[in-house]
Amino acid sequence: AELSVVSGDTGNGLAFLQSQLDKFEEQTGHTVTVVPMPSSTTDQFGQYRLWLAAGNTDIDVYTTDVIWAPQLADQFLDLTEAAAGVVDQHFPSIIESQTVDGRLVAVPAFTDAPALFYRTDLLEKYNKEVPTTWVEMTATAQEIMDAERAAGNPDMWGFVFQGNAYEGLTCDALEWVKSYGGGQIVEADGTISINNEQAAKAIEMAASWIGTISPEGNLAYMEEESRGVWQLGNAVFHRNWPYAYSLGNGDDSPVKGKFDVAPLPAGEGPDARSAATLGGWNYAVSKYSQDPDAAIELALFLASPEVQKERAINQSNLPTIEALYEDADVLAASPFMANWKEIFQNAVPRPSAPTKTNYNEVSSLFWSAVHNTLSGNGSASENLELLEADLADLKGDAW
Amino acid sequence: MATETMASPVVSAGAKIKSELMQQRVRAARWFLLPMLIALAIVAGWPLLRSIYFSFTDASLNNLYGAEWIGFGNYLRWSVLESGTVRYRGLLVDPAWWNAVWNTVRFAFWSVLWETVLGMIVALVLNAEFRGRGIVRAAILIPWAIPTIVSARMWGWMLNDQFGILNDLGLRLGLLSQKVAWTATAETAMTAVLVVDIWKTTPFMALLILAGLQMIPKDIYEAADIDGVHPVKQFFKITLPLVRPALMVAIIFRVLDALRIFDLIYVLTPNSAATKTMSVLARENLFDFDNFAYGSAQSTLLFLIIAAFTILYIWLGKVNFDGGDR
Amino acid sequence: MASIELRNIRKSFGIVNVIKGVDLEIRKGEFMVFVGPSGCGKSTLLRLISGLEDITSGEMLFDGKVVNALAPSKRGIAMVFQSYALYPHMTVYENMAFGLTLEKGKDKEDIRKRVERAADMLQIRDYLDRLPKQLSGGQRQRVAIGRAITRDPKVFLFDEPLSNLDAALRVATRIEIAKLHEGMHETTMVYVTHDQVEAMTLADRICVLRDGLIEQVGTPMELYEKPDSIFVAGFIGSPKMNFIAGEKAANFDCSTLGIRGEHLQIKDDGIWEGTVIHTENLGADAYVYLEMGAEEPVVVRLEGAARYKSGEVLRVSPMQDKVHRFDEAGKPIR
Amino acid sequence: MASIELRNIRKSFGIVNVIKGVDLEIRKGEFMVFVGPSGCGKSTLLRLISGLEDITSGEMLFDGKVVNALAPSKRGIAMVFQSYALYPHMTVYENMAFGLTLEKGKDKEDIRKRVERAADMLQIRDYLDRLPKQLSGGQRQRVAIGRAITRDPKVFLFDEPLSNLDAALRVATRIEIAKLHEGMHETTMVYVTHDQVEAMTLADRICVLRDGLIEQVGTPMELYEKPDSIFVAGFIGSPKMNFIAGEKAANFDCSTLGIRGEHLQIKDDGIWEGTVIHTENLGADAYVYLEMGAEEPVVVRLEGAARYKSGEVLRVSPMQDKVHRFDEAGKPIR
Amino acid sequence: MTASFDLWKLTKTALFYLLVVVIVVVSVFPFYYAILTSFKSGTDLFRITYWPTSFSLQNYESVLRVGSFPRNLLNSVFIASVTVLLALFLAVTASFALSRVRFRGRSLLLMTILAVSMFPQIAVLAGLFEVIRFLGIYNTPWALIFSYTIFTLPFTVWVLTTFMRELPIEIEEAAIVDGATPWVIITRVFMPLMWPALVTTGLLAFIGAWNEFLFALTFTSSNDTRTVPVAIALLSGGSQYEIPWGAIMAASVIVTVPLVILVLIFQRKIVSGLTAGGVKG
Ligand SMILES: Nc1ncnc2c1ncn2[C@@H]1O[C@H](COP(=O)(O)OP(=O)(O)OP(=O)(O)O)[C@@H](O)[C@H]1O
Ligand SMILES: Nc1ncnc2c1ncn2[C@@H]1O[C@H](COP(=O)(O)OP(=O)(O)OP(=O)(O)O)[C@@H](O)[C@H]1O
Ligand SMILES: [Mg+2]
Ligand SMILES: [Mg+2]
Repeated sequence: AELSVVSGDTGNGLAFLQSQLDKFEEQTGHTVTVVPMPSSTTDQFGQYRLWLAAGNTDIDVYTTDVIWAPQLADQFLDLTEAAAGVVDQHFPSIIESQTVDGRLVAVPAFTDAPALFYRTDLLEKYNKEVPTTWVEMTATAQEIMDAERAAGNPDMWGFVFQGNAYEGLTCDALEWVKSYGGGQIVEADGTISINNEQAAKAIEMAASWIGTISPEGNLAYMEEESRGVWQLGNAVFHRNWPYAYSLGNGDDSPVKGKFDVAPLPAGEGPDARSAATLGGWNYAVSKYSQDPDAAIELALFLASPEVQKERAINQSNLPTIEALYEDADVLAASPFMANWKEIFQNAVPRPSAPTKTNYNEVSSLFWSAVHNTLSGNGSASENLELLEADLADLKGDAW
Repeated sequence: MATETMASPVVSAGAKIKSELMQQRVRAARWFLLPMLIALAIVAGWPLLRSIYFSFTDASLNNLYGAEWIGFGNYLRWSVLESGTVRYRGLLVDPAWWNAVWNTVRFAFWSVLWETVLGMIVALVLNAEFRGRGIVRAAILIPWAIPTIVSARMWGWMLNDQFGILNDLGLRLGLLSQKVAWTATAETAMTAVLVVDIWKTTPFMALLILAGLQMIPKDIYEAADIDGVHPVKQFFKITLPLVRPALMVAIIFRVLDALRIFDLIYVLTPNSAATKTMSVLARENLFDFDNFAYGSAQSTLLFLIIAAFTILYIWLGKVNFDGGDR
Repeated sequence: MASIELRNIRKSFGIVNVIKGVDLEIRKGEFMVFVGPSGCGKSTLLRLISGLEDITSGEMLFDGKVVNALAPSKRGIAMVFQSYALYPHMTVYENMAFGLTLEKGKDKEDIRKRVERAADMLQIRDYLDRLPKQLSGGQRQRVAIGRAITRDPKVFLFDEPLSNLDAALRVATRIEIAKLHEGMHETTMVYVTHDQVEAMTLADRICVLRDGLIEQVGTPMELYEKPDSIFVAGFIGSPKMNFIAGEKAANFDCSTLGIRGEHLQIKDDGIWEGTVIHTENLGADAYVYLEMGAEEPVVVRLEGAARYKSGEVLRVSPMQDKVHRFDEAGKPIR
Repeated sequence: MASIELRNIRKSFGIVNVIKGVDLEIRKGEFMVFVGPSGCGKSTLLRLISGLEDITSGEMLFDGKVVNALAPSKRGIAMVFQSYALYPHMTVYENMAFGLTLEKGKDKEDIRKRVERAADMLQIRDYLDRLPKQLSGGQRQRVAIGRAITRDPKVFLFDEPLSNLDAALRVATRIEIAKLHEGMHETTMVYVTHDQVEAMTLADRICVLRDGLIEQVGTPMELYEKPDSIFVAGFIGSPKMNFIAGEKAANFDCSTLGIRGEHLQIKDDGIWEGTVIHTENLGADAYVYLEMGAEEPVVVRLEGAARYKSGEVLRVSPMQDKVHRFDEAGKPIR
Repeated sequence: MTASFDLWKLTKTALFYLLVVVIVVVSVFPFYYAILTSFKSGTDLFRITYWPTSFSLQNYESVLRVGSFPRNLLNSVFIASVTVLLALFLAVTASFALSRVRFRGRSLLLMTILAVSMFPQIAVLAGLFEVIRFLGIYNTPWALIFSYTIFTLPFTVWVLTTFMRELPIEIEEAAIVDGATPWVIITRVFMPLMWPALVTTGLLAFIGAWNEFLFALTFTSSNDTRTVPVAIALLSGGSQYEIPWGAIMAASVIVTVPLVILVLIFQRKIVSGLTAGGVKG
């Protein structure tokens, strides 16, 4: 059959995908074309929605972000049966995040979780430990920043993260809130939990960074901007996804060999822990596919251990199959993955499964509330209270 | 609407036979208009009606065809709480919407104002005779020629607080005392968007105004020179009134565009409440949130608001639709 | 070759009546000139004949056939516009050939011959490859006439073709047109002008229009010698006829006395007295303007040069048989 | 009131020399008319005086002061353009008042009076509220003149102000301008025309230009009676002077013989013979065009009406003392 | 020629050229910076420089070699050109009717056309998508050509109507007497006279179509049918979050250059007084 898979994969990723598809074609005799999409996830999501709404038969398999499958669940085929044999190999939390009302709407391809990047050279120079709590990090960052500035680098900052009002801020803020034991905005059972003291505390803490250890401009940073500051050597700490690791070690990078990663710091309080937002990508099959069986075959192939292993080796993508973290080949190619296993174990899913089609709006309300607090429009507790009311409105009787 | 009384022979034509010439012209006019109208009906009319229809339903993108008619519910609905207080919901009482309206209007006003002023200056410069005019004319179009998504990103890059060249330039020239996060802070976000938009669309204005300037006879400037009219006054008393028709059309289209502004803001400051415009909000509801009907209602209202503005503008500006002959 | 008949033609633009009921017959091969003051409807009438404007009521006949609804291009007319109306982007040749190329089945060679013949006739052969903007006004107007000629029309319409030309060219082109008419005496020509000299020199018959109505139709000499009204009398002839009202006219048993400048003689026993207010020497003749208590100064035309000073008092007499007498309604008393 | 002196003025547009060295003095209060064929540089010269065009070399003096670099508005001039140059978006009143409203401390009432006076003078009072596009060409040009008048200038510049007026109006306006000049005899007037009648009737002195150079300067009668060249002789006077070369001229001991139409008499014993090719009756006089073997037909001007038919053969004689003789260089033999 | 005059004149000229320079610098600077950036790679991108420091064509190479960028360029050229030709064709004929023929409801029609351009593109996206699939032109250049008329047509119609009104009526009448039909009048008499307006609007419409992103993204689904802006958005770094600035800038430079050349070619037409000489004056 002729299949097409739409993918927001980027440069090398696309080439990799193509190489795997070649294999698939060889194995099965199907032909597969890739429909590439811009890397902007909002663009992709909007397109998918439109295509699916219009019953576009041209696309068989979609590459979906972890948070999308629940929102598009109605338009995707249930893969539960088809994947019955392989589901067990994956991290259960990931499978859970792709399961809506008992239907498995997408199979995971790889996962993603952020880490705290820190400058080994600077910590060494000032004789500091890798911080394990936000408070420690703040203090260390402040101290090193001040010292470095005094030493003649006026552009030095303590910590950069993703502060723009967008999905990335939801990720960052979820980590703060969760690390302070403030829940995960909407709990798995659908209760709105965000308006609590710990959450407020976490966000207040982040707000205190702006203008002190983080630049004002951080409020507009997405991944690349923060990486820019970091990679120029102008930040002590940096929160980002694994991609920044290999880039930071690029040949022309000023921070090459001068940094390492650690789990994100923990908060303070009763349920304090380190938390990392769960990212990652999956494959879903359109219910408008004209050859659903072949399409499912393709999706499962792309999620298979073989492909995941190749992916881990070639692309440094984190596998969703636990076994692969012990695979010698994988660890030989990407030794840092060992670090990430720990990070990944602390991963928190965004509340897309419980909020279903409303997730994007929930997320938007959340990041707006956080962004407002960070920019000094109202205190965290005020904003969270409003947020709770808005979420309650949105929820109505049920999500 | 500025419908002029049409003192045309055709109006009084009832009694007499139309001449072959007039018939031929009217017939030709019909055939000339037909393809355009068909094209517009398909490309705009149908989708537009669909959107308006959806705004009265509870459609979502997951359930486009099973949508149910809910009347004005997306615009305004109310429920009486147990306590007896009436609770209004819907677009008309949505603060986010009105914030977007305000942002859009603010944006449209300032951008079009500046584009008109700067476009006029540029057009006047281009209208003068000087060496290298062609090169300048081409140079001026560059901003317009760069795809919006690219220029928005480019400016985002240049406006970046840490490695943006504009902050660096500002600091070097002593215009800034510290690096400013232009797109990040609510106070400057709108300014940043305006700067980029003005930079980008002034060439459009300039070119249309230039085309208008070229139609002004040169000799009346000589008459004005002799009358001792100062060049500045010449501009206001002569040039301006005479390019008005061209200017009005240019402004109309710019205003319409500005009121629908989408991609620039979507790329530059996608989620800042200080710059979120009606289109951006509508897109959010249509495609990001599961509120297709609500988004359609926003689009429809946006359409109505723009229409109201246009009619007001045409009415206030006394734009002449007619004036052709026969 | 066509005769044109206008039967109670009216034309209004919206509520403004511009042509208010015109009856006129233009004979085959005749050179008819419409004159009248600005805004009287000359151009409009011409455009009604051309078919460019719709007739509001009345009938227009070409060779006895009603053409009210016929398209201009089918009336066998050609038109020369005051503003040349050349196609700026076409060469002279293309301008002249344009109409022909639109007719189907025209032979290219044939077109070329016709254009060249017309170009020769008007001495614009050298300019055939030029664009209009590379020509002087006179040349442009000749091209416009040439364009009309190549169409070989039955009816030739001119709307003030000379008014943008300088004096010398105007005279020269006027003679061209007169020759043209002699050469194409089968072709009916209708010519609009406000210059009475053109009217006098070119016309077989002149039609004087006033405010949308015909004031008088006749040969130039008829109009000059026997004007049907003060209006015509004042319009035809240069300098303008002097009109004297009041007591002086009463002496001649009329309400207004009309007397042309060339029919006034300065002599010591002149019956009227006037003060010189201005003298114009044109070389061959001279005009003396006398203040005589009339509304306007009275003009006396003299042969040769006049050497009167302003303020000088002169006596003049009209030549007895050259006096025009008008009643209170402005009609002539004969 | 200003005298104007031009000292070896030259003007080139790019590489094209248009004015090739003009020396001229225009006296205070004088009415100077520039005439010459189209393209000879009349308008350019006027524009140099006005300051609208930069002088390439030479000196321009107003009242003895060099004004080469002075802005037009500071020269105390007013100008009427060939192409009206009215402000299309202003009413007639505004057009006329515009220059005045710019001067500070002008009383509104005063402005209104001045505009109305000018409007009355030019019979455009009824149109004061109209826009130029609602006026006919003639009316527009009168507005342009009115606009200049209201400025009350020291130097009044006209560029063919009458060329768009109809005959009657042209005469009337010509007289208005003449009166204007008499009424404002402190005001220097420079007037460009290619109509020699205007030149003859209006000018104190005429400056004949040819191809960027002055051909002759003098009073109208000087030019009419003693032209300095064939060119001037041919240019001044209407109808154009007849030029006869060859044997007939040789009989008069010259290379070219110039004789005006009014100086030719038709008589049976005329020394020359010619065939009538065309006759024009203007009412008071008539022109007879004779084919006489010369390059162009010879025009004979007669009083009254002429009743000759085309093809008729006539004999004519020049009046002996009215003959102009020119040598081969085109200079007069006196 | 007094000294003071020369000085003043000199200052004026100097100020004028200063203004020209400012205008040019402001318009071109971001583009210049884009060119500068396009020669950089890696961490260099984050460093502010005013002059070229390194010169590497690597970005251009990768843009032109990787993927189907040349093909996308061709698509864009084709789509934008056809869009402009179509829009101009429809608009010229329509504006003739709207500016030169009197008929009832003319201003209403103009208003309607204007109304079309009032609707946000976002809002017609879904409906348009249906129409395009219904017509069976999804994922072909025609889908874009067709959908672009929504913003090019109202604009060109309006502008051309304004301009056509200004053309002298006598020329049209001369053509009528010559036996020209409205079609002939438009094509052989008016079009040549409207060069400035045609080129100006054509250029603006061309750029509009050239730069359009949303429709191009939505109505095409393969690399071979996509246009340049989408292709630029598709340019990506090694991973999801990485933005390949160098490549994007290189691509932008590549897509802007043809437009600049286009402008240079047509700039004489943009300013041309062709009407001179046809009618008096
Ligand atoms: N299209 C039109 N709409 C309204 N009124 C018009 C139109 N055309 C002409 N008129 C009016 O009709 C009258 C006669 O105009 P017309 O052009 O026939 O005059 P004319 O005798 O040719 O004058 P002129 O000698 O100035 O050319 C004028 O008052 C003019 O304003
Ligand atoms: N701006 C200009 N650039 C180039 N050449 C010019 C310019 N203005 C005038 N000329 C040329 O200078 C010459 C004289 O022009 P000018 O307008 O002075 O003639 P004119 O005597 O006024 O003619 P007309 O009687 O036709 O008005 C002409 O050949 C004309 O082509
Ligand atoms: Mg007329
Ligand atoms: Mg001139």
